[in-house]
Amino acid sequence: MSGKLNRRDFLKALGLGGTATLAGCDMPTTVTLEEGKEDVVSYLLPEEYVIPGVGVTYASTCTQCNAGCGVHGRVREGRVLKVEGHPDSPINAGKTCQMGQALVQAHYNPDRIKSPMVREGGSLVPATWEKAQALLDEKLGSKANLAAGRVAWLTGTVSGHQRALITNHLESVGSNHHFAVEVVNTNVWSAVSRDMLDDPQPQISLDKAKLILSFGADFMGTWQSPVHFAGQFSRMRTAADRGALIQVESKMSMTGGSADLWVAIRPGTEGILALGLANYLIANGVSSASLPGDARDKLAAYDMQKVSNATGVSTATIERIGKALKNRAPSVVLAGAAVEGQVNGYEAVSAIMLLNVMLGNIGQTILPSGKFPLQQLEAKVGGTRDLAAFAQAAAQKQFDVVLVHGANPVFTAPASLKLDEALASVPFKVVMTQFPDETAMMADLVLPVSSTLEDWGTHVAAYQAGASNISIQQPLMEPLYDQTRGFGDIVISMLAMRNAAQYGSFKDYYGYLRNVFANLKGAGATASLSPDEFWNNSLQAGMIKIDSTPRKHTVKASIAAIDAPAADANFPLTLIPSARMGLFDGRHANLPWLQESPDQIAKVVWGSWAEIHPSTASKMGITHGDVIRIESEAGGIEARAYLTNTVHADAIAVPLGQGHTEYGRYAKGRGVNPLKIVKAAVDAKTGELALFATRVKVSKTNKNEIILRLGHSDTQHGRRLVRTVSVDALKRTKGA
Amino acid sequence: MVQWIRTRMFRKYAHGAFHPVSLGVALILAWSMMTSTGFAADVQPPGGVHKGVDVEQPIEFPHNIHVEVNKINCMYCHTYARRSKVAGIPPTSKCMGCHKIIATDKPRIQKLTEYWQKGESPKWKKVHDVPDFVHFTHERHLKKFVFDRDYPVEDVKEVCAFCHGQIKEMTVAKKVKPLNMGWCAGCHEKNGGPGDCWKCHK
Amino acid sequence: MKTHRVKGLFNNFEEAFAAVSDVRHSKVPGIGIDDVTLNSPIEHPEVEEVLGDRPAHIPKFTLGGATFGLVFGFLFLAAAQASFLVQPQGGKPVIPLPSNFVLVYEMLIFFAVWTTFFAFLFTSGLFQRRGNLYSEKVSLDQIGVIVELNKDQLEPLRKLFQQHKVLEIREEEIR
Amino acid sequence: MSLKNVMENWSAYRKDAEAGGHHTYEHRWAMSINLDLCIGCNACSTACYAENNLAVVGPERFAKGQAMHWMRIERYWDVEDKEYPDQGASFLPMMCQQCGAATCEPVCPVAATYHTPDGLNAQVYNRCIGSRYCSNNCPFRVRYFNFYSYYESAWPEPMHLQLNPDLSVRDKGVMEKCTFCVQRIRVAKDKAKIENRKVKDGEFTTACAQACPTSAIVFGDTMDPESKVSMLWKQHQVTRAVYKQHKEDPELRGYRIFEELNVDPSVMYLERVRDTTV
Amino acid sequence: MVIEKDINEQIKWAQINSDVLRSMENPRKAYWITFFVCIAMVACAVVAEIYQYRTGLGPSNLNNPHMWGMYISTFVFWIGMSHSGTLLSAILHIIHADWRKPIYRFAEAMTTFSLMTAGFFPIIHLGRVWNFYWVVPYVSARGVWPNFRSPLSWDAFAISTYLSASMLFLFIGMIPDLAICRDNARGFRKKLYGALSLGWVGSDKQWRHFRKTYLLMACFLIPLAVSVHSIVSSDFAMSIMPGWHVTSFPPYFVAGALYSGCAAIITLFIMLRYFFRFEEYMTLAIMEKTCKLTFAIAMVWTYLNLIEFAATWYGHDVYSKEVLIAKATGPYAWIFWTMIFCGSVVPFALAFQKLRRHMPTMFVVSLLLNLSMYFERWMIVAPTLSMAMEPHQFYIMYASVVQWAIVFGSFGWFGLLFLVFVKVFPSVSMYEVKEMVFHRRRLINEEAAAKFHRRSGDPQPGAQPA
Repeated sequence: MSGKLNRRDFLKALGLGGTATLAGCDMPTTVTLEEGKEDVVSYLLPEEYVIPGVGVTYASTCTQCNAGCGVHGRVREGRVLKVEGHPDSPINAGKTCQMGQALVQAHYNPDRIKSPMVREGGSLVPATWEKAQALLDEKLGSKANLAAGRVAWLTGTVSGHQRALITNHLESVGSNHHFAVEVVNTNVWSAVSRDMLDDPQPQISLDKAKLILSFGADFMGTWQSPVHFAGQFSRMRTAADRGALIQVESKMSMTGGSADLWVAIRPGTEGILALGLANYLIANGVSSASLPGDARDKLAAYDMQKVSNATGVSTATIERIGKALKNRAPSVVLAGAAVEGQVNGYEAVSAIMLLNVMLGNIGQTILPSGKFPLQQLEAKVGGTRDLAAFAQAAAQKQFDVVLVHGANPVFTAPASLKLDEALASVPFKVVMTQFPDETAMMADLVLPVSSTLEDWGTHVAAYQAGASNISIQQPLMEPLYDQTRGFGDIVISMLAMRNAAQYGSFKDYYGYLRNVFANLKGAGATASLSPDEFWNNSLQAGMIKIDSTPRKHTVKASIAAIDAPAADANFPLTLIPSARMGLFDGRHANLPWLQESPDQIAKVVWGSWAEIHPSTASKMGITHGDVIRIESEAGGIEARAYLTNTVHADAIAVPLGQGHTEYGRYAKGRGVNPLKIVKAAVDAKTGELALFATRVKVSKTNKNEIILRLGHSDTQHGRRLVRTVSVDALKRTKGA
Repeated sequence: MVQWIRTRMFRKYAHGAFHPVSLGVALILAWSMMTSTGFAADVQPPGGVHKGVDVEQPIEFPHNIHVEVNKINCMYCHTYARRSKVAGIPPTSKCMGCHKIIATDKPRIQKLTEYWQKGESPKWKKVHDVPDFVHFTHERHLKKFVFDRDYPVEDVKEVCAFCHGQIKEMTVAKKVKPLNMGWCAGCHEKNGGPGDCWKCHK
Repeated sequence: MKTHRVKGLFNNFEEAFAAVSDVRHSKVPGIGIDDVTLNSPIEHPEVEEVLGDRPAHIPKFTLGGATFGLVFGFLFLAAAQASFLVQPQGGKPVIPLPSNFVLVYEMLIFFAVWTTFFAFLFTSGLFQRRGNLYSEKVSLDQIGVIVELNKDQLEPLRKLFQQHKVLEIREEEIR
Repeated sequence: MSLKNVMENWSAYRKDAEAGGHHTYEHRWAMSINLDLCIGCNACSTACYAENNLAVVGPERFAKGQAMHWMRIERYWDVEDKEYPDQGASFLPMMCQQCGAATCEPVCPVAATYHTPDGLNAQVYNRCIGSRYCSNNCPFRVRYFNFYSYYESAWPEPMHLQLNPDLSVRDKGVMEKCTFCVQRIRVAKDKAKIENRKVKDGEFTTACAQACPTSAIVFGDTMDPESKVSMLWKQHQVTRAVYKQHKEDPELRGYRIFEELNVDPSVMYLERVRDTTV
Repeated sequence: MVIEKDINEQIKWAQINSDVLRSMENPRKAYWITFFVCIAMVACAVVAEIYQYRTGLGPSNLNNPHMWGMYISTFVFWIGMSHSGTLLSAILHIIHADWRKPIYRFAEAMTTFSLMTAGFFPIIHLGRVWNFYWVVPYVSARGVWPNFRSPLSWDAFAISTYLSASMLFLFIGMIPDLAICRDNARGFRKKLYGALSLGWVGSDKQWRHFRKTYLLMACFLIPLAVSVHSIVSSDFAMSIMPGWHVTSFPPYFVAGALYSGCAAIITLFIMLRYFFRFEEYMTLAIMEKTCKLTFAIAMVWTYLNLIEFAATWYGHDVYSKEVLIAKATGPYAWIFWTMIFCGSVVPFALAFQKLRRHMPTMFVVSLLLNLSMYFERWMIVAPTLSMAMEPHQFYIMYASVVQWAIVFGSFGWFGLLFLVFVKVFPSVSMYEVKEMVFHRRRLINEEAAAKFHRRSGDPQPGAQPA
């Protein structure tokens, strides 16, 4: 009898009227006592722990970025109301960022795709799952005539069993083309770490540092694991000997907003400054023992004056940074996206890592990470190299079928890669997504996937904060829509088409996970538990601790010369397509909370703007709010000029996130996407796109528009709302 | 005395009852009558009547039979009352617990069984509804009036009757108490409930 | 009792006053000043002096109203404030005198003004029928002197009026 | 509405604000915000949107200045007229300060905003008639007015399912503001009462404090001397109900904004620290 | 110097009656045009208000720091305008300045009507208009009361008291005239005036009570008027906002109120005089007196303005000082300087007799004074809202069509009431002009005076007749 029950009805709210509204909506009402107006539906069969009116908390994992924070979802009457940080998660320790808070909004988003869509006669039309399955079966099933290597997966950063399934699926179709694309990444940093330290994701311990020197690393906003680093930063600030932050960048990032010393640097010259600092340190008695023998000679070329000329940072400031680095140990020197995104990004990051080596930070604040034992679950970290590689491969008609999930390459790829054309040329494109994004609109088959809060999954963060973990994502509520499927369920069904023997037995992804967890069990220190106990414990904890073998850092430092980017009279400025906590790379532009939440530094909401230094602007007669045209060799965009001295005079910064041509009511047709005009230069060593190396020119249009921003004053008008003390006073009061 | 005032002072001008002074006196009297009502006692269920409307329910649940004839405790079915702000409608499984065997020939039970076999719950209509901006919790009220007083739990229906009236006499529940703010506030004052707006308004 | 009422209409105000004055000085035996009423288009404080001490009790009502407003106002406010379910306090007194002074002041005036008004309505002999003797000329530019008298006094009064250049004499019998 | 009430309140007619008026505070919720830790990341304000059913007003209404963010992060620059700033910005999380002597309370014509026995500034939405006087008299300008009925526009189906049923969705014409997450307080107090105990420190916290990645926000009960927040207030020698702090050590960082107005805010900020020696 | 009589004392009483009654009949075409223009204005406001009622206050463009906008400044403007009637009527009555008599009636009507206009604004500006009665202290089963501490609930008390008192004052003062109307009307009008005149026959008893009542009313009305505008000022002064929390606000508001009222009186004076050919009654001499009075008040207002600026400037409240600077230099500077110019410089035109006697000039001057007074209210409300304490929330407000429509509509509403009034009620007090003429004539007529004094042998009041 109860077997017939739909679990949806079963958990359905006891009267959704619990949503409180105040006294009617439109007309004045004083009579609010209603008898027999509201429906109450009781549970058919109650779960023991479900009490109407009392919230229940479940553990899961946030998927808003790739940091893999553990979350607690508050569920009441069958719906998720709020997401909080998981207190026991080693990554975020009970905290969340704003993107994590908006996780529920991605789930309840009104623009979610509610049924599969099939391209018919040029346009996408809603279809049934049967039809979608049939189509999939036709193209990818056992009867499909697939030559080797003709299927490609295009995803974002993907890890855990989803990654394993993708790998398995590729195997089953005889291909190995898994492109993982991610615009906001730290791949160059990883490459340098791997080459210099033999550790692609070294653990960074900011809380032990007395000084952070960050070259454009927005480590509390977009870099690796922001919430984790924010927690560490907090501990560093509150330590008895308060650590300081020096931020060197061309455009102030959110992290730069907390800097004790903020240094504006000419775009693309961070590596030169790093070498100059190394030179200064050696000249001032810091041992160069850990460096190659010729280091001293190589570095000698970077004398103070030369570095100052190249970087635009005054010699006094360089000396100041050098002194701080010398006097405050341990320190940590970080490199961010702006350093990585250059044609010589690898060399620049190497130079920065060199500082860490020289200062003895390796082993103190930069620690070896654990080697994750389950390689098939490890994160497949996305990058922009794959973006270019895919565009190239697709353009050469290498693929018959492309499966896209968790990525929106049509939005993020620079126009010069011509990825959209390449993708269009692929005969069959399947996009598994929640939202009607740009890529989905190009698809031949759109499969609506469940939201994070409805789906199963396991995640292994690329940056393993603290200990190695598998984070578990579990459904916190029944799916909102009948016609959506979990991503895992879809892949399992596709695998079953090819390999019924192995995968046909799994009813769904849940069944698969139960099965694998039974095997996974031995991996942890929970060997004595029964499979069911282990499963339940894991769900409750939201994660499984994995014993990993620690790596060992072996330093292999090398020094390469770095040249400043060549000046170009036609394109005098450098474009900075900066990502920020919030809209991130644009994937959260459909969340109204994040649209209305201002940029942390510029405080702009709901649109695009171009940050330009007042001195540069005045040369061109640009005033605040003027619509300016920014042109590179690859194209042009128009945005409102925002005059600020938090951007270097040689740069113009246009934040990422807006400029969607699809993607639902909150994102569509709002602002511009600076990635579109990025010139497709690459970092020679890693093949990652040099996103921050595009030269642009700026011209005025005769329009002026209001820049929407939160707050109407940049100064306190002498009101002393925020008071500032020097660190000496802090020390005198013993940290209080 | 009023007559005296009238004759002495308004002999010539008495044009009926409408005098500023007599109006004022009447107001003051009315005022003092209003303000001097009530002294805190242990438990005084609030008075007040409300002429409730008959609510059409999917199944006319006979409260009287369950409560009065079968002597079933309110909290047997409304089981969430002591654990949550809402008392809750019993899950259909609970109804079927008995009615798989008992009274299966009655049309109402057959209707219920029909629902059960369809795998649905009846859409009950809410009778005792408070506005959405009101936070009312059964849990705290039961704690105060039943458990803290060591009131026999078997007789809990008498406590429920404070606000729900004599449900044992009704078939389909009907609102017989006003459940408006003045009524709530009066009881709070008598029984030492919180007088803080934010306790009940959200 | 008086059986007749006589009204003389005068154009010349001085003459009308003189006539009243004559009545007052008992030029016509048996008619006292209390039997005389004056109808006039404007206000004549001087004439009313001649008419003698005819009191207007309105200030007493006003005083009463004001006192009531004061006392009732304060009691009302204090009672309301003290019995308010929730005390909007924040470290401030339950019954804040300064703000209550303002309100009591307003209520004092409010009640004073309304009592004055009602007292005026009820004490000044409004809401009466105008009577047959009423002449619309009175609202224009003529002054009427109305005397209540017995039949035997009619003639001397007519004479007196005519002496003072009366324009018109109207008479009526009371019952 | 009884004579007794009149008499009792009369006898309590005048006690000075310093003694807490005629309140016997059961709890006194307060905050401490360490500005040195605030990185301006907006996690708190987004958490507030999620917890408190705040409406997203959209760009047009935002442009008019009709936004509804109970918690906003103000960003100031200390020195202008430099080529580049030589240090970061000044971030200031600003929300209702739950003043002890709140200026919004006495001006509300219908007493929709009042002081609770917990020391909070209550805003009773269903009593509010929308005269907006409270907002005008708020030095912090942290009261937000529902200029529209946002129910349909801000929560298109199925977003309304996310609405927190523990508090109302405010309709047009109603003032609203930060409540220190009173719905959480209410639940915690109810739970403590049912278990016959006092509310424990850290048992619950506000949405903003819970989200804050750097733990800059500390929330708690100052009537509980053991609570983290009262320790902080004590450590920084910030006392309530004064308009000028008399600290033994004047360099202690705790301060309250607009304290000199004698509004007695319940939020203590710790001064931002800048290490100018690097 | 032209020395001129306030009124021609030889004017016939019948003439007075007929002149005034003539003004009440047969509206001309211009009247109807104005009337329908007013109706159109009101209609605009009604449409705007219905829209605002259904949508919320959003369409009015009010915003977070600037919550009140033109609604409250217009409210203060109308409340202020209402004070002139009280001034002319009550104060001048008490000090026996009988030149008030020909012009006080319309001034009093202005009081009542501007109050009736002003009363709308606190209600319109509410977010939940339908609950406006919650500010009235009525006995409710919920046990809730208004907050008696709030200046807004004082407003409710003060405005209702003032409105009822001024309506009563207007009505009582009109009773003898209504009797005149009754005596000259026919048909429906006769019934109407008959009911309204309450059976007035002009007997000495009625006159005696009338005089007492009128005097008592006047006595109460003066402190009431002062208190009302003080209370309105306390809407601002009782707050802690810089630029509002000003000790001198009550007198400043009262002075401003009298000022704007007098200016409006001059405007209406000229209009009535022109349209109804009231040259005989609304004489240039009275005009001059009114102008002089206005000039005096203008100077008082200027003085109080300067005092306020000085006190702020030399005081230690930095926030107030900044608001003051913002007023003079900020986005509202042009309004501020227009206000100063029109309010303190333009009134010097009133100091010159030539100009005083030149009606077109006076008309323009009075309009400028009114403008200045409107700007003054705006300058009181707006800068503090826009630029108070929290720099993050410094923001100005641009009024939307809705707001403008409602503000315009209030002028239409006032005009409408006034237009109806002049046709339904005598806009010049007939009986008082008669009194004025009578007393003047008697004073210059030595013979009559002597004749009267001869009779001073009459017994003293209180003595019994012999």
